[in-house]
Amino acid sequence: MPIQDAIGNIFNIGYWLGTGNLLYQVIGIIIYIIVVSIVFSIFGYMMGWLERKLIARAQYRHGPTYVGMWGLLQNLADMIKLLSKQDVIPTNSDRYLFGASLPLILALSIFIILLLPYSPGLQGTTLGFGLLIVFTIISFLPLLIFTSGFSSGNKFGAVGAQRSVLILLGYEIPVLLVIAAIAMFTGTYNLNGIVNAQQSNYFVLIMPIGFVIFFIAMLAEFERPPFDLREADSELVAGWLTDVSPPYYALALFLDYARMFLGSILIAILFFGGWLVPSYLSFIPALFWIILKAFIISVFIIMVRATTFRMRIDGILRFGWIWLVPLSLINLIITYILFVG
Amino acid sequence: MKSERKSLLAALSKMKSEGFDYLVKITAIDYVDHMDVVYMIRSIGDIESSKDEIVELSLKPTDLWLPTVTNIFPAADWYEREMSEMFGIDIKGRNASRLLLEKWDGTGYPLRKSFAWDAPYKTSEDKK
Amino acid sequence: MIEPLAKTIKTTFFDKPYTTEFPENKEALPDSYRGRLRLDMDTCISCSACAIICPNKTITMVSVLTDKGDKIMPQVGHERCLFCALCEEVCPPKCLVLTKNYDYEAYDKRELVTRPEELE
Amino acid sequence: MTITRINVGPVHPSTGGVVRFVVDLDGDTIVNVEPHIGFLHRGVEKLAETRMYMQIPPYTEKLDYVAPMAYNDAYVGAVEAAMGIEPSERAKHIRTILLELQRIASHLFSIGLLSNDIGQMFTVFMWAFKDRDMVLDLLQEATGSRMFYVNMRLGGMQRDLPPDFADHTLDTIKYIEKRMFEYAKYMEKNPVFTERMKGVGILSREQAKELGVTGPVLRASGVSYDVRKNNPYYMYEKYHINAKTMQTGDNFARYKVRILEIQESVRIIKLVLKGLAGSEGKAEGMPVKLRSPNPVNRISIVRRELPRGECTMYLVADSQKPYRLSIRSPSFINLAAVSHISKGARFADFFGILGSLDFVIGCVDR
Repeated sequence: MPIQDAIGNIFNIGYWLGTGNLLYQVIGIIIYIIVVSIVFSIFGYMMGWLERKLIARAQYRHGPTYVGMWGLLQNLADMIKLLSKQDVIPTNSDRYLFGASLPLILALSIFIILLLPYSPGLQGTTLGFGLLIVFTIISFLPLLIFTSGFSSGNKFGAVGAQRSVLILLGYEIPVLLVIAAIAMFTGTYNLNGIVNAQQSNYFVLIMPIGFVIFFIAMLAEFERPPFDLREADSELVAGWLTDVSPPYYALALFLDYARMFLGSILIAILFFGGWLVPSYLSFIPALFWIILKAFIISVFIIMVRATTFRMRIDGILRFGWIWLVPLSLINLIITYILFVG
Repeated sequence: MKSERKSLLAALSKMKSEGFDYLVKITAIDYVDHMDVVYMIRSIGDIESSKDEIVELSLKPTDLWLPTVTNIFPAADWYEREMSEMFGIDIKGRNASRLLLEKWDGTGYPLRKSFAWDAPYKTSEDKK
Repeated sequence: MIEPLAKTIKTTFFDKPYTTEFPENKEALPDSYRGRLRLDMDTCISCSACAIICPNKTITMVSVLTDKGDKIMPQVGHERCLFCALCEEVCPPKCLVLTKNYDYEAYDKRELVTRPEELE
Repeated sequence: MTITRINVGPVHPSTGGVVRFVVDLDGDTIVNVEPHIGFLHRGVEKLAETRMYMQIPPYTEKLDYVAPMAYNDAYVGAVEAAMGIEPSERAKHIRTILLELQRIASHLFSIGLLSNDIGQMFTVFMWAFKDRDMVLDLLQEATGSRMFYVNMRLGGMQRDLPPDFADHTLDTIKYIEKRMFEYAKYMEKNPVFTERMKGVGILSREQAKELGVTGPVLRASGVSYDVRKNNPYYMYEKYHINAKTMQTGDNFARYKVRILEIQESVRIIKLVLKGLAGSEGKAEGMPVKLRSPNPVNRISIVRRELPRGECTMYLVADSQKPYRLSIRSPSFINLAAVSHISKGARFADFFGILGSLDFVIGCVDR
């Protein structure tokens, strides 16, 4: 497929110039990061709009209407407002830790973006153990949230930060067990390889229990409702963001939506075959399909947010350890017996 | 039902043992020459009937104190605190140090008739 | 969990919004609606009943020069009006009425103090 | 054991007004809660001593800004008792209908806020507000004002109901009856909701009586006391109300009692609407004048069941002004119980408890 090939190598300057020079590869990756980050920001932004609009509709409201067509620019206006406000650093805070946490989260999120494949060849860097790195980073983010909340010197922030780490304790193991099952089934940690292993069957059909566990655990990892305890707006005012100044708050809000889209893409890659579709649909470029799948998953996540109530921290841990950990073990064993062993 | 300060606790305990175990409200009325304190109590029976009873007593303006009834009716806690802040009736025998309503800059007891309610309000900053 | 989720999805994609988009669409108000006050200066008999009954001392009587000479008429401080319509009820010639007009705004609350001439 | 002291309020999303709680936590468990009230103290009892009788309703109804008409009625009822005026049959019918509509609106508000307090993204909140809005539309149609209806007059109403009010009311309450089943299904089928509500913030029957809580909070603890039933007034004398009780006394019971009470209100409104057409007498009461009639009773005590609980108005009458107006506000005493209820609960459940107690700060501080 020449089109796919061209899309895959669109940032590989060496490919176009006919040389394989390392310098050109590095420049290509940098351009790739910038372009993909911008595209990703647009999608993260769209997620923010979509969530406002859909939740408004779930509540018999109109949602944003006035700024731009269908209120598309409302979030941009809010963003500008937030960015134009004063940046205050509370005196009680550990100023360097506090200031550095949120930008670090942004940087790490971009790093995840770099590792994910979007269509054949369209990937920042191909690593044999990409899946492991992605989940290492995802598990690291709550620690940064913890430093941010704890160093803010606010009690609500500290409580939110502690809860964030507690959730990590409950939900890290099920996630790792599910991806272990996937890796065992495919025999690789390469994300490309995982997608290509779903040519005949999506993994959602092969391990439905694993999908449900992974979906719930992803909600917890990205702290979407019902696991949004670190923010818990009706209890902790804004949780770990209570003392964060408006510009950083804008960044945190944006990261929330971007991470939701990231999680959706990850679910699409691991369980819904990424860009793979039945052959009679493949005349549309692969990039479209992965984004469509991620979009549908995001809409579902938003619907979950509109429906559910917030769980309590002990309830979350009980649910994680009593249900998700044994179930993910069962999932691992079943996968081994049925498909591998 | 009329009562006196001396026999108040005994009267209320007796009422409570007769089934009047629900305190509705404690309030005071300043009649300038004396101050009335009203205890409204109620018996909520198991059969769906209820009786209301009022225990009144009057205090001299020079001698404003009452024993606490929180041992008999725990619900009396906030009413007594409110009454002591609003009327200046000293409630003896209770260990609440904090004001119920937040501290304010003025002086006097607002619900007494002698309180100058229409005097221009001054904040602590004005006084400085 | 499935049933509430289905209900949310149904509401989101199939039910119409209930809210009205304000400046373009306004809801129909009943005739008895209480909004900004209006004064008919020709029939006002300067009796001050409205100023006496007003619980918030919103209405003050100010002197106005009319065709029939100097008269006192109500001046309304809309910034602290409770819209209780007691003034409307006590007014003997029913010249002070509450209208359906509710959208008025000012940068300074002093601008909302309305002279009798402006009460219309 | 280290105690963390967290300051909730005066400005906090879930306290429902300006009130401050100092919460002492041992880990995640509440050791002690100290409520600080008085941020919204407006001295209505003192103001009432300086105003004429019919100037006071605009103030009393601002005590409880969620259910203003109920307070309005309690005050006007006290003045009527002081002056020995009895409202006409038709006025009683109208008052009963409007008060029950107000109760529906207030309970919807409370259910919506509760769902928000235990962490929903405003969905049930907005649904409840939409339905409440339909009820407020009815009240606006009847009184001319959306929120603060100064529509009670001595011996009747400010004006009669508009002609097609009965039909509109019937449509709306039928819709609300349907919605109540939807709400109950939507919330109780949600495992997170039941986990957060059941067995949390338990107030036993004996404690409830001792602490003097009132209204739905009292009935959720299994004490069957409702002023509308035990001391009936207006049309409750004719159409008997069932006091809805739950036995468990937890957050869930307090929420459920409100749902059941809305259904009960719908039933009563239907009954009263049938009787409205044939009711005798003039709906309009005495119009407000600069002089009111002189009271015949020096002291009058009037009990009314407000949406939040029982209100007792203790009115000492003077010739043109009240000499003393003492208000027993339901929110005040329900809030006083908060430190007992929330002892031993989780910090996250504290807000659920606050939501289920359903206090209005205006009513607490007076």
